[in-house]
Amino acid sequence: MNAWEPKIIAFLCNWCSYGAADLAGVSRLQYPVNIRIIRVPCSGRINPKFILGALRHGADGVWVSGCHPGDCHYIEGNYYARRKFALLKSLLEHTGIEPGRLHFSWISSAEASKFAETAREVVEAVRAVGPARHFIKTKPTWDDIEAPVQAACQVEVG
Amino acid sequence: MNSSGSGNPMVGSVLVVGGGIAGMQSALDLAEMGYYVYLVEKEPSIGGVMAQLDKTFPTNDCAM
Amino acid sequence: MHAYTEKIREAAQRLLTEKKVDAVIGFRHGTVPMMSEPVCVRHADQVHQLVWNGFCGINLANYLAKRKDRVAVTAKGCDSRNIVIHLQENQIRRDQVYILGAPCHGMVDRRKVWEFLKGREPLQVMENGSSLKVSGKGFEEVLERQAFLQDNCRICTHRNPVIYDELLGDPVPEQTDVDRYEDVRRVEAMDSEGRWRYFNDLIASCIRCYACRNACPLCYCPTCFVDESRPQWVGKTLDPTDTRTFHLLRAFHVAGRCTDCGSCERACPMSIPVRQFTKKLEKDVKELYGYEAGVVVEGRPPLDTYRPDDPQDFIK
Amino acid sequence: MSEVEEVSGQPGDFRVKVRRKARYIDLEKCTGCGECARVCPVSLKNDYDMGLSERRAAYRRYAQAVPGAFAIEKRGTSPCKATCPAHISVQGYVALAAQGRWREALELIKKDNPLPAICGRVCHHPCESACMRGKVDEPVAIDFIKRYIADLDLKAETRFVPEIKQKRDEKIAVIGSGPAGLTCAYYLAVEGYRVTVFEKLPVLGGMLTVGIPSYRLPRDIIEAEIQVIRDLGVEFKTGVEIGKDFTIGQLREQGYKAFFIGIGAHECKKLGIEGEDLQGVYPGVQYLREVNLGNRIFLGDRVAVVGGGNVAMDCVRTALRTGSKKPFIVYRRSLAEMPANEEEIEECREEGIEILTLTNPVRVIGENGRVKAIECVKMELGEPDASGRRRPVAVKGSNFVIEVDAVIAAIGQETDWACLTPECACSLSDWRTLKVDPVTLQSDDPDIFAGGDAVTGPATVIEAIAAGKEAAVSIHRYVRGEDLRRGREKRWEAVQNVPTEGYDRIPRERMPRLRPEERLGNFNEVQLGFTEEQVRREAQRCLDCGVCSECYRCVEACLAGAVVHDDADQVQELHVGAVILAPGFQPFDPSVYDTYGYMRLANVMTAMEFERLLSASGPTMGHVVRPSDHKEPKKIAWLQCVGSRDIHHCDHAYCSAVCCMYAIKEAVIAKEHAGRDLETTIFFMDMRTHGKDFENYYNRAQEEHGVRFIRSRVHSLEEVPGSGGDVEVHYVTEDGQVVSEVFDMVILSVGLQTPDEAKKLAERLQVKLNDDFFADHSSFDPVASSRPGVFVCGAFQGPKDIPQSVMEASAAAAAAGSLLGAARGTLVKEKEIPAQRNVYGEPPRIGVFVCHCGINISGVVDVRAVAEYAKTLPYVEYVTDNLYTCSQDTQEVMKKVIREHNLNRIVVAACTPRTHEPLFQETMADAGLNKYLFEMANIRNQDSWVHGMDPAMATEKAKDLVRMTVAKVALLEPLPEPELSVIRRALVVGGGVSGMTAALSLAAQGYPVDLVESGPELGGQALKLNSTWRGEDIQGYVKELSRRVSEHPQIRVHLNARLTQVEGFVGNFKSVIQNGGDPITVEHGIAVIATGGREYKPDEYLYGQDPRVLTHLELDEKLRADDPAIRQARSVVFIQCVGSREPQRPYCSRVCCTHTIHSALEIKRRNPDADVYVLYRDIRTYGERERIYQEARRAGVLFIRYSLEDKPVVAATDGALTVTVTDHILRRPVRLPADVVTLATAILPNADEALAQLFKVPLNEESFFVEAHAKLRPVDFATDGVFLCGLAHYPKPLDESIAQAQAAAARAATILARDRIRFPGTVARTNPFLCSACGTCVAICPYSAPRFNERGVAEINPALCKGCGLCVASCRSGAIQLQGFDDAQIFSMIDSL
Repeated sequence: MNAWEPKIIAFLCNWCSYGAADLAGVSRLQYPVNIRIIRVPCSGRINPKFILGALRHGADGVWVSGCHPGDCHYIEGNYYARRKFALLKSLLEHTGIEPGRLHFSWISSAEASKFAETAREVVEAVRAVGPARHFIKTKPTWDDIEAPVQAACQVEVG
Repeated sequence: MNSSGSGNPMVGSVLVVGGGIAGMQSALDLAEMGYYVYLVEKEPSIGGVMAQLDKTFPTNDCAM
Repeated sequence: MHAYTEKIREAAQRLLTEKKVDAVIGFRHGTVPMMSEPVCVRHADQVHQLVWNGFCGINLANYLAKRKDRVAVTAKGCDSRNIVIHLQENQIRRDQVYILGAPCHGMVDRRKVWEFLKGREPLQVMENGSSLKVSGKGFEEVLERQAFLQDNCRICTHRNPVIYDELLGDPVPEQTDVDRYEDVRRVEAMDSEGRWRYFNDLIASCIRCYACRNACPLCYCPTCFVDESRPQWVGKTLDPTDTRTFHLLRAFHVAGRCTDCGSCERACPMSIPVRQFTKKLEKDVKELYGYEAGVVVEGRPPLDTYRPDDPQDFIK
Repeated sequence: MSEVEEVSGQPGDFRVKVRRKARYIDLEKCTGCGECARVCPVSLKNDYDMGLSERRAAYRRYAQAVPGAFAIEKRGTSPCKATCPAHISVQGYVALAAQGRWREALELIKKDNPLPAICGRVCHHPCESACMRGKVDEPVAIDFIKRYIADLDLKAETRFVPEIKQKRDEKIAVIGSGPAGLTCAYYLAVEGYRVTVFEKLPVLGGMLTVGIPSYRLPRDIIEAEIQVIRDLGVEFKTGVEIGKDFTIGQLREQGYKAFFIGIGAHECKKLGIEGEDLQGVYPGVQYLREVNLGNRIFLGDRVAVVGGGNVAMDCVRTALRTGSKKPFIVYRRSLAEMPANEEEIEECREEGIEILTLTNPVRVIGENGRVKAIECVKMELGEPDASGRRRPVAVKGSNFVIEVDAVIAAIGQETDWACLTPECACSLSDWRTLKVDPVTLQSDDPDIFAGGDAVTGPATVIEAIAAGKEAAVSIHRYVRGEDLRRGREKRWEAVQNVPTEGYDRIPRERMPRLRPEERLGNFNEVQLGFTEEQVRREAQRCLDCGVCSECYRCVEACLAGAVVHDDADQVQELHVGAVILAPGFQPFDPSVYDTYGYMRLANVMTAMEFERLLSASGPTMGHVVRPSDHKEPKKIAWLQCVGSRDIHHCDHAYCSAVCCMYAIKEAVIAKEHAGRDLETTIFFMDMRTHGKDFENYYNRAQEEHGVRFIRSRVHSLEEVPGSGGDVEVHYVTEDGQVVSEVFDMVILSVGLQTPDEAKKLAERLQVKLNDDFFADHSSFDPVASSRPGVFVCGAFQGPKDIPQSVMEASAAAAAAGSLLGAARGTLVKEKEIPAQRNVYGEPPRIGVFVCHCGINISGVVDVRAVAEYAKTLPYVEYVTDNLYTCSQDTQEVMKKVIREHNLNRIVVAACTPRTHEPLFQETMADAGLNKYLFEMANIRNQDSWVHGMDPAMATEKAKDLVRMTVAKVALLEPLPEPELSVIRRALVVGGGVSGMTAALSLAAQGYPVDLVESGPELGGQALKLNSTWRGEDIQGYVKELSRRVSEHPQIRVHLNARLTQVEGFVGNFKSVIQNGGDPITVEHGIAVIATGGREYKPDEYLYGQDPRVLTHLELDEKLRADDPAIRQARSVVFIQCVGSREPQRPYCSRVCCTHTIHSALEIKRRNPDADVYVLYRDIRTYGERERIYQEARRAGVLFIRYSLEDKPVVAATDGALTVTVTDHILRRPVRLPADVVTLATAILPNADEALAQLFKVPLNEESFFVEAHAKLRPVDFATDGVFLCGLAHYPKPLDESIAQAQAAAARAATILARDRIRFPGTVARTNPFLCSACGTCVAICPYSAPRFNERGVAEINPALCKGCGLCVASCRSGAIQLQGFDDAQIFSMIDSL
């Protein structure tokens, strides 16, 4: 496989940041391919387990994005989430997860250019930190060398 | 303005002219109240002037 | 410290005879020196078992969650704060618990004494005033009590109970010149690689026995996240990632609720300083939201509330 | 795209005529992909961005527009296309030429004209005379542009040859290879017929070759165009004369199915004068044919060419080139009437050729059989003849003789009909032209068609081409036996209202020509053709008359086939019960103020334009830069009241109510965009922030954001020369100095006015407008217009902000609902869905549908590879890929596939679920599957569209997204949609005007109401008010209202009653009312809270210590009682903002300014010479209330402004009451004697902690109830089923309370109207065994959905849960799962990556 490409899992809130991603698409704003988006109803839905789960599965970076405080479709979801993220990021980085891996942002559904810009920023930040070294339980099958092998045996098993 | 008084039967539909914030809101309310609504808008899409706004006071959340 | 023992017995006697409470939870001498063990006295005649000494480190609030009966409980500063949290988190009603407040002088860490004795086995440990008389086969040592306190007690700023029905003694002066986060700052000073190794070594000896979880009054969930099976996202093995996942999430779940009572470290068979996880969060909660766990009954734990202008400079 | 034309009938039964304008795009088919806009060559100012950016003729207003389909703006057929006989899309190819898209331009031309190179040289270009550019300066040089396009194709290595549609074996004969014949052959060949062209002459081209000299039309050009026709398989036979060598009958036997006669008119008309047959007299066409066939005959020096058309021009200039020194023109009419092209006449002059006008030959004088001279006569112009040209009349006795060597007659041609042998039944007209059907060009013989000069008499090349094309269409239909005439009667009218002002003059490009001297003695082409730059510049001059140029590029680009260019307006007749008008407003156009230089200064813009600059979807993507030099502004000023509160420039006396607030908002948001160092200043007269939370917003803007507020109305703006566009603002400070300050930009806060179309609409619908052009209405029925059954709301009813507009919209809905209560639900159709298949226990059988979305996905992602890959994924049973998965027919296919393959999970890999999930879920429901067994993979918006530069990786990503989605869908469970019955009764708390109005409105809609009033009587605060600011009597109104409420059969009134207990939730409340007697329990579906407010009793300004110091209500009471103290008062002082806008009560009570001025006018009316003073901080008579502020000033009321720091002092010194205040103009304290002091005190809410607790609804710090959303749900609470209106929400005048009460009734009716409420399935559910009863979920849920049940563990009420998942993430015990997004599903997505 040629050079390593950062693998980033993004949790986007359906009403604002996912909408911004869609609008970035409609406006054809290009940003790197390294991001896989998982849609959740609200940033309040993002449980610390998911972020730990993503890191454990070998993601090089995790990006969580929701509505600007005050914009939340469910009125207060992002306010509570903000405190969770603050404490979780502090704890993870305190225990050795490199600061460039975990990213949080508020992006409204009209800010397509901010979405594309932030996407580039996150990918570059994770690229700068390098491939995931710590806290990995399982390797992602994402365009990895073994992926074809695993897929092959998958087929045999049927 | 009692409704059942006049002779001819009442028609259970309403015409809303204008697809701005006011038009949309009354159309939505009427539809949920059980009336058939015709919404007439001169532009190719609804949204009116509010769709042109970036943020709106007093909450500063996005108009879109 | 002995004065409390009389007071406790007298109060227990009174409360039991007047049927104010169905039981009194306190300490009695343990079977091993320096390890007082919790006891639940239901009849006036067993009141004599109750004692109070420098080895009552266990957090009795742990025995209050989900009780249906009315109990009296002796409570140090940290215990009382945990009772406040139980009230906030609907684990017990205020009218169900009669709190005997015990202004605390700090509890002795038995491991430090063992370490000092370098293998010699202490048969009897007597406390008087600020010194400890440790005697065993062929030896007798007098130790300066203050030097052998548990780490959390050494830097404790809430020695007096924050909530009580009756005080077992007049309040002790609070320690004000202590730096609670000196160790956290030392770890913060390391680079992230160093911190990773530091915590790796810290939990390397963890055997996943969950003693820390069981000793903590805050962990009253019927099924802990480590036992979740659908999906079983964190493994039960000693794999370092699974172990670290357990410690990270346990610390996160007590964020803004932990009163730093030290029960977890006290219970850990491998004497792992697990408080390094929780104290970092306690420092963050203090700095970010100016909140201390269990001090005000009306307050809500920090993660159960918000302020529109919470700090968010880490968010793009 | 529609407009109401007419409304007739009466309330409850209206007939409405609605004109649906043509959208030219089929709404059903368009998927909003935007390809049409990308290829559209026409760009124009985008009014969505207030003209700051450009958009295409095919456009969508903005990316998130709903409906998302595109539209094409087409005013009609542009004049050039309508005038052109062949109706070529002229504007189309000119627009394409402007962008250098030559190949597409050529293909467009060849759709209607196969000989562009020829036409580019010889066409008489009627399009140019019709060109609207002619009205601005000169017409666009269309013909020369066409020539350039055609010439490019001639020089290209591979010529454009259209592909043949479908090989056919019928043979068609074309007689005559002139422009008509060639064209007919070309189009028949494209259709696939085997065409043979028979040409009498040895050369092809007819008049083109033998008529027109080669210096105008070089032979190689004609040959090149014919070559294309040969490449299409057409066979040419020259030297074959039909009628002599073959007859049409013989051709019929040879199998020719149809004939086209295009033999032109090659016979010259005779001069019809004596001596015409002398030697040296040549018919014009013969002469040209001889010369063009190569025989350069020399006619001698002096040649007289008789005639004024193009043939005459050709003859005289050909004679010049064959050596004649002095050829000249003899023409009987004047220069203006000469039919020849101007540039031909011009070129003639350049070549020194003399043109004798108003001269006509009468006799040719000959000498021994050879012409020697001609006798001519002078002419003058008489009456116009049939052709409209004035008839030339000979002047008696003006004969004169001119020596000549030869005479050429070029006065018209005729056709030689030798080809018509007897077996043809065709007949000739009396001008010896063939008689054919004008539309189908079919002659009397069904298989013979004809066109060109042979039919019309001598005409132009383009007309012949047009005829050839039409004939081809007829022949094509004739051979296939179809009706010839259907759909061909199109009348081409040119579009009328084409704006021609505002364009600056650009001269027309000059065609480079050979110098006159280079032209002598040779036939080289005179016109050398435009250069590319010339063509592009010339093409830019086009005014895009039809807007859409009908270049049909969008038709090719749209794979969904959604473009319908012949779409037409339709007028529909609707039968409705009520009409609601909400046409909104248009911002005021400040160009009327020349002192603000709005049109002159680049950096002076309106607030709407600045709003677009701020928007992320705006012209600069939210990056604030100033128009003149794109510099980031450091200092911006806002000027308030532009187009409002001004009776000089724009007669808008009213205040537009919103500009102060939006100016502050723009200042604050601009700072957010541009960074802290941006300096923002607002110039204002009164800062009118009178809405809920508006005052806080104003204070925060001042204190936190540092917005500067200067109280001064700016007179004029000037540009600082050489500063790149800085604007200098001159203004007067409060202490009278004139100051000038320089800003980077100045924003004009423009007011609101009724749109012009709305004024016309109101006229058409007989709805009265007041003199501010807003809908006339009474304060007591604010949303009813002057015409019964027609209701109004929004800015059309009066200038207002969004929250007020939304309230009025719901109020209008209520008013319409009350009118049509009996007919509710009659026209609403309930869609019946097939029974749902139970999939429990079945292993997942997943169907994956991967979409191409035209080329939007497949253009980047290898869709087939993704589909193949999907087959390898676990539990996947069926995979396919579709061009458009969302199209109607694919939905039917999906339903069939679901049933056939017994699928129980569906994955669609296409666009975004935000827009298309409901559509696919409906399809699944129709196929009997639970709609929640569905998930979408977004491989368009979040993959192909954003990773265009890396297709390989984009395809890998698509595979990952599909794998993720399949992993999740396998774990999805069918979710029930819980239904709850609704108790169709209402409870209204509060018997003031708001409560009563809500109760009446609900009762009128048929819902019984329980009205709970804590006091002894109905009426509330209104009982203490005299009249509205418009002077309407409130006392009478309130009594009448109370009577109607107490007597209404459906309303049960409970006086002196309080609510003690409320249980249940939306649709199922059970409440206990306590009114002294035994408690009454009532069941109701909704509750309206209208607990109202009360007047603040102040403790300052000697209130309570001196009887002469009153509050407003006390003054009203005295006015009602006509208290002598008031009538004899010599001096009355009003003090504003008592208790309002102060630190401990930071809100504006909104009504006091209006009430003060209304009372002041009342006092002035009662005794005119009383002195009335108003001490104010800001006069906030917003909206149309501004008029009474003007009235007050005219009536002599004195207004003195004080500031919060220097409040007025009321003192009672030995019995006399005095008020001391610092006058803001004199800047010195003034002591006012006062017989009466009235304090405009604040309005406090009847805060009711208990009630708030009962319904679990929040109060803000000032104890006003907090609505769900300040703007979009102003009368709802976050907790469903509870609504809010009146003073309890925020202080407001009576008419706004009434509107809000009706709104609350409408919102409540949206729930009561249904007997069952269905809730989405994606709600949270607790597992009682895991719940540790810690109460976190109960504490944090904004909708109070989780509650402790009787077993002491948390339980979530599906009716209230909105599915946000906050509790799920906060639950440490993992006891709550969000259905549709539960932990297992999300982990499966993570682990599948």
